[in-house]
Amino acid sequence: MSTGFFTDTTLCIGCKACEVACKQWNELPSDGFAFTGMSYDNTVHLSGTTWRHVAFVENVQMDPQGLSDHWSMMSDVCKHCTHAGCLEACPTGAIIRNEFDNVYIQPDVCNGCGYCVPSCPFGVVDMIGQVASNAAYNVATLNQERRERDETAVQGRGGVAGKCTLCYDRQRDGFIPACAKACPTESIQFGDVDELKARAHERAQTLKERGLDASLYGVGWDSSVGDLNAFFLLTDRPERYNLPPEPVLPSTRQPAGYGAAAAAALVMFACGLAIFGRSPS
Amino acid sequence: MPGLGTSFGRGGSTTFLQDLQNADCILIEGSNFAEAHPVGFRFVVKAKERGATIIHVDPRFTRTSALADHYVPIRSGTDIAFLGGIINWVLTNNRYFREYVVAYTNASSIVVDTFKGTEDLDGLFSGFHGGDTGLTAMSHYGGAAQGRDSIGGYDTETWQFEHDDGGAVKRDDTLQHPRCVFQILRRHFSRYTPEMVERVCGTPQNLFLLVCETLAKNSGRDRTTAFAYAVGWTQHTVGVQYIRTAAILQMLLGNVGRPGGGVMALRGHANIQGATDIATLYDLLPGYLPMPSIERNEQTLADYLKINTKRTGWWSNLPKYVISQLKAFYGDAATKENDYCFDYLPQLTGDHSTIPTTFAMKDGVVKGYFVIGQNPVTSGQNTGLIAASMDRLQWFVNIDSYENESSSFWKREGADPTKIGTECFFLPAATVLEKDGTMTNTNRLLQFHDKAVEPAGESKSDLWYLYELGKRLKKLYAGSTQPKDRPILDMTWDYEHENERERKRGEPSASRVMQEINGYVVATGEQLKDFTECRDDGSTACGGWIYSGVYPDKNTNRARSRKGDAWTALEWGFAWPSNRRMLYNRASADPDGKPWSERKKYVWWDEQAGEWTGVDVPDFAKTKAPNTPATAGASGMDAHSGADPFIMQLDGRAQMFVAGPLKDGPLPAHYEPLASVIHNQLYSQQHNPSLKEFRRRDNPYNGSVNAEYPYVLTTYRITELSGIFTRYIPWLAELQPEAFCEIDPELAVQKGIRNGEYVTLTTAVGEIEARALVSGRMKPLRIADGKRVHQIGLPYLYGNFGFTKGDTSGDLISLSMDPNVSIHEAKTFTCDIRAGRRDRRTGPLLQDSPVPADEQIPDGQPQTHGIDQLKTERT
Amino acid sequence: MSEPVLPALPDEAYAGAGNGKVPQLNYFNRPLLRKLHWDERVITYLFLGGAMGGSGVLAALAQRSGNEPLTRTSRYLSLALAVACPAVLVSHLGRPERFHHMLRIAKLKSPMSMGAWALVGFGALAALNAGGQLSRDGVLPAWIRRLEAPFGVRLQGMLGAFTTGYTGVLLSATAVPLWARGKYHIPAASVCSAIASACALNSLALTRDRNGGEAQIKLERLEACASVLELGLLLHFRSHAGATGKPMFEGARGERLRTWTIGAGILAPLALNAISLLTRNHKKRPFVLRALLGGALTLAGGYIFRETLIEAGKASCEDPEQAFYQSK
Amino acid sequence: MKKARTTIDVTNLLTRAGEEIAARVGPSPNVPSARTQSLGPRVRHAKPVTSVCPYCAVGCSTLAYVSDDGTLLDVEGNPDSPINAGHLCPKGSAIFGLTVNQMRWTTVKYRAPYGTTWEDRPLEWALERIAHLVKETRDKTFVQEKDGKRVNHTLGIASLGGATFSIEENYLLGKLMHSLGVVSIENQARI
Repeated sequence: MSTGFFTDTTLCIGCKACEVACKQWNELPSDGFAFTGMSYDNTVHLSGTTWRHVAFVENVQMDPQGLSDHWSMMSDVCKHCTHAGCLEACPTGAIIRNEFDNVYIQPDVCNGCGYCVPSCPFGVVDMIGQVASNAAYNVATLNQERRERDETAVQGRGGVAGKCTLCYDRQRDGFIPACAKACPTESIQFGDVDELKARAHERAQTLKERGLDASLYGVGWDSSVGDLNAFFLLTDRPERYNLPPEPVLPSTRQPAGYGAAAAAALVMFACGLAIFGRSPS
Repeated sequence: MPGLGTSFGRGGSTTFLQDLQNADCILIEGSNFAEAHPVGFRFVVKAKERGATIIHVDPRFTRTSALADHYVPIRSGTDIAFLGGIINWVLTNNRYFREYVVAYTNASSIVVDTFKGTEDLDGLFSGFHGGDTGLTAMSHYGGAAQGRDSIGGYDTETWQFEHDDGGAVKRDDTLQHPRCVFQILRRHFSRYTPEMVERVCGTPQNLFLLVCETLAKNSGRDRTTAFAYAVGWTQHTVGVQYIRTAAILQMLLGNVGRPGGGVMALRGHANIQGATDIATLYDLLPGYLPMPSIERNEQTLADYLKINTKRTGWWSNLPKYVISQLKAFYGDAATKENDYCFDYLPQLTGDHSTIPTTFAMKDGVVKGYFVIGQNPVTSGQNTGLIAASMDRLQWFVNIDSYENESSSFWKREGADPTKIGTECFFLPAATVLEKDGTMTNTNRLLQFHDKAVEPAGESKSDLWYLYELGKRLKKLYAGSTQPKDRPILDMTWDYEHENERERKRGEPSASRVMQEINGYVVATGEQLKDFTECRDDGSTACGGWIYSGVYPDKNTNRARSRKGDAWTALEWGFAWPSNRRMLYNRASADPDGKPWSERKKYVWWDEQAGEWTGVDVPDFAKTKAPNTPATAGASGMDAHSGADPFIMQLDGRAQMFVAGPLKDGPLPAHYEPLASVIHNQLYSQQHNPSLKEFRRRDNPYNGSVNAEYPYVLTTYRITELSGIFTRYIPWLAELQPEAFCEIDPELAVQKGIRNGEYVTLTTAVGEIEARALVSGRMKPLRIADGKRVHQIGLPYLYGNFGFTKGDTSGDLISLSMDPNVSIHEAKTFTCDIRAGRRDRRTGPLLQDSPVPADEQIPDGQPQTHGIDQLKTERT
Repeated sequence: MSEPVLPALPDEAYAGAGNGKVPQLNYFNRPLLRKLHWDERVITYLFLGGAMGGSGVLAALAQRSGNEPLTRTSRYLSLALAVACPAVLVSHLGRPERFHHMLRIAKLKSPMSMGAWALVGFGALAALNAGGQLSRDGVLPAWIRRLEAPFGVRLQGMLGAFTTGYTGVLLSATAVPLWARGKYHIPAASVCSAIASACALNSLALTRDRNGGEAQIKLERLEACASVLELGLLLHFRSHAGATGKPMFEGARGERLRTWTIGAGILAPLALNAISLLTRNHKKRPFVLRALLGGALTLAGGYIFRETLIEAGKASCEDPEQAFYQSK
Repeated sequence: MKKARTTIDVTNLLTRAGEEIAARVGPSPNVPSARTQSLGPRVRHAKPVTSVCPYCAVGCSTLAYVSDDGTLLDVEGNPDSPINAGHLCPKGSAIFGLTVNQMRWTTVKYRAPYGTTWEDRPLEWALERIAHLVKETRDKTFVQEKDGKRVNHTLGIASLGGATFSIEENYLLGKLMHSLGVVSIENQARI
């Protein structure tokens, strides 16, 4: 069966429990302490060591009645695409599709070539910096020994690619992923993707009836990445949440690329043959 | 909690979190529910999914507002005007639940003819003499005393009901009598019109009326509305009256004691409720028994019982609880002959709450200070003063898990340690995972937590330290013959742990402590099944009667029971009293004992079985039939009929009009906060006349309507942080890395403030800096005479230790107190703001300056605010 | 009571707080894609790898035309570069000790995986052929010569051709808007630039060889063809890429590309070699200085081309709008 | 026989090799590592201990997973709880970091009057010193009578307790302080 997330932004209270629960379970360091002034969002973006990120989208008028005000929050995560750019790009086979149909980076295999980073059309995958060299306060709560023993996602000194594992290790024993478990309002729901999709369509319908402009992102859409195992219910344009409205699977450009290269190479050969000619002997 | 206590009888949330999902409408006011109690908020979301309407009334558009159906802006500090406006609307449009009001509240009770209200006295109630405030200790947590003495500058003689010869209160069930509470209410709130609400609160009328209509529409036989509040309502100089106003409104709408209704009090910390139930508050003994005080002349046990025992209602049982408690404290030493060691208890001589204590410390009265799991130097107010006061201590003991601003107050910016003579100790504390213990949640639910791991390093549980200290003191005093030392020597102190290993570590047994709180039969040592088994002859010992029943026998700790279900979950933990989840639930049935409606059935009278039944433990005598008449002239519970649900009260009814013991009036009236931007639009009395002040040079006030401080400032917590612990956890610190304040764009432009840059906030007490978060979520309001009010939001959670840093809002707040519970006013005051950072503190602050003897008040006692002369001011 | 009318506020008042009044295309105008962490080591590899592949191609051509001097230099250079390139690649890995994981699998869909295997194959053949050359030059025993086969040289040539092109495919098969846009141009241009660099490098190596003159002149001609084609591709890419091409063709980076890659790397050598290109005299050996200068300029241009490609790619990641609406 | 076995082995070997290669070569081979194959939650063999969240008063029930050697591995919500049904807020989700944290102080510290630093001291010494200070201050400041009325109290000592302080701790503190005659006993509950 394939498992995934249905993230319903209309239930999100922006508490960021998902971010913390994820870091706690996966033993991830903090990314540092910088005030951004971007509403309540100081995480800004998913990173190699931040696998859930809550976006805060303010739609507030200077209207004292506040009737038209919206402040929508959305917990972003790896989309676990049906056709994953990162997975196709990975030269070591570190990134695999596991038995739950999730896209998983094997931290013990990845050698940090970094090719998956530009290959993700959602800007999810990122390199994990040199964790050991981080200031101690970023890792105050982490267990150095476990990292050295390569028992954690951020192994030893890091230097590998990182992203949401959909708590592969937990799923193995039937535990649900940390973020979905923590989420107080069940804005993040985990389960069998088909069931989730059914639930999502139903939900979107009810919200439409309540006059909300609700749409599903990553379900039954025309995109080369296919449906997303982690999909979203949005009430605003995807761009407002920093989601690409029409993601493209990078590998779809390979035929063109190889073709052009071959053509150029042939031309070069031809010139070469013409110029150098065949040896008299 | 006197707000709830005086109105309904007990100082606890009337309902429980899970039940919010049954509400048809939830009004969240004075609380940022989603941010401060995210997991509790899931029941609000559930209710919303079931079609309930969620209303959030708040100065800021918060994450709670984001999920609410209606966000209603309000000027902070004006909730009484807002709720009073709704009360007025409900009364004038006859939208109240008449049967409920007549049967279950004291709306029909007739008040003595000498009573005069704010309508007659322009903001005062009859009996004001402006005298000294006297004690806070007026059993205000719904407790016992009949407050008829001079309190808070008021003489409450005239706040009484007329009684018939049988001693019962005179009533007029037609609610027509001009002096019945209902008519008094009408007159009292008549000037709280929608126009007035807009003038005072800045809430647009159409929004206000929308709220009124929604509440009324969702109350009655078949529908219920719940209110949820938190410290946004309590931390005011009229805090108690905020809650009173909400209580009165809920009585009128008939929502108390019914599913999906009630008043949900959201406590800020894990065991706030527990710490008031088993009080570590100067004026209370465990179980809401008042501390003896010389001001009420409670010199002997007899005096004490005479003053505090009520003739009718549940509090008629008080002697049993007091004597059982003394037996628990002093064991065999407590005998009938020596008044059960009553005179071992110290006597109160004034207000010894934390703020007066701070001044006493500053003036050198307090020499030694224990601070346990608390950080007054950031979470207090006028924190500069608190730190300066600690400079003058001889010794200071801090028990905590992390270095914090209080433990290291001598390291603070601008202070010179070599001039601070305090001897300081830091004892490492075990965290919640490293010790056994019980905590009482916001809806009175006791839950036991098991020790999971050994304490780190040398850390010990707080219980260990207290137990150890007690043992050592007993040793030190051993052999003393002085009477003053008897209490220590006679105090029972035997909590040896059952477990061998723990005993070796010297760890006391939390279970045995809880067993003592639950109570036992002295002779046999058997546990009490319930507080009904308490006796006043010394045959039972009971440390805290309200918790009795949690440990019915030595092997059952009901706080550990873990069988859950989706609603009342009676087998999950133990809720006081007697595992009742919803208080006053008798009111969920009509006077005849039938559910008000099928949809809202909860507890009802089962004719066949001849007992009360339902989904919860009835908060009523199980077999007392609804048609049982009240026995005239009877005492105790017999004075109540089978249709009187509020068993703690004298007359068994919810109190719209409180005949004492509140110190600022039997009814709520709107007064402006101590630091406000406008004059009181309702009365010429600007402030609560009974509020307590400390007029000293080290505690200056912004002053009312002072042009120097033109902006309203409110403080709050954000989801990601909660004081010192969280500031040390990288996962949380990175989510809110620096102190910030929220500013509306208009003000930002006026002041040349750019989003994300530093600003400096100033008040009379001090200045702090924070990052600016400019957002349209902060809305400038238009109030009286078109005046424009800008409100600034400031999270209070920051300090100099930990990973997320920043100045504490406490540096801005002058100390003042509500007259009833001595709580400070941190939720609304005024300030000025400018772009840029503050100067580094080098020299001493004004708080450090010693106060000349003539300015000092003995033992740090406060003064009553008194009558304002605004008539002359306003022209 | 009518609502208070609010003064119009300058946009900065809403900075940070996303306000309905200030239309924000996306999320606080933050980039959608993650920052590329590829540094000069990757650029160097792209450059050297191209030269290596080109040398392989030249080795095959030389073999076919029986041009002794070129055969020698091209084989030796191929081997030298086949050693250098993996070293550079490994050094840029986050976990260099795990470089061999590249050979855990062979993934047809991953240009990098294909490239890795091509590199291995090329290296092996380069060693073989260089070995043969060494034994022919009397450095190694004669029996080694038997290991080399004409087929081997041709295969090395083909793998070489692949390595000149796959890097371009590798780049264009990503979400980086600029690279995606150049899915035809970048791979083709990479091939040309690689051949040009290889010609320049071999020609430089031949300046010391007394009999290298003819080869040098032929190399100049091949280089000229490659350069002209590359120039055409770049110009067309510029017009084709439009706004997406900004990071590459505009500003300082565009300036750099014009001066070095086009000016110094393509036009200058063409001008320098113009005479000999136009005269049909094959025997006449070019002036050493001219050969050195032309070669150096071509190589510099080639390096700057790769550098611009990577750096512009990074910049292109920063632009959310481009990332949202990238071409299919 | 012997021969046969070897041949079997050889074919077996070859087929195995074949399979290996087939698995590792293709459009997008999917080869899990040994670690991945044996992957599982670190709490697989741990003992869950029920606890309560120490932050707000909602009273979320938590499960603390402890390994056999008594180390804390993980803390998460208790799914059986009627209150939180396994959910937790960010603070609750970080309880682990509250207990396991390099910044935590786990030794007894002492700062002498006019001192500029904390220094470690033995627990025994500190407790003895504190007990003496309490007695000394109490004896100095104890008042038996005020304006002819018995008061039996001392204003010389005050205590302030936090709100994560358990009920048992509140009870003992109250009992002890009242017996000492201390009246300035306060708690976060008021603050």
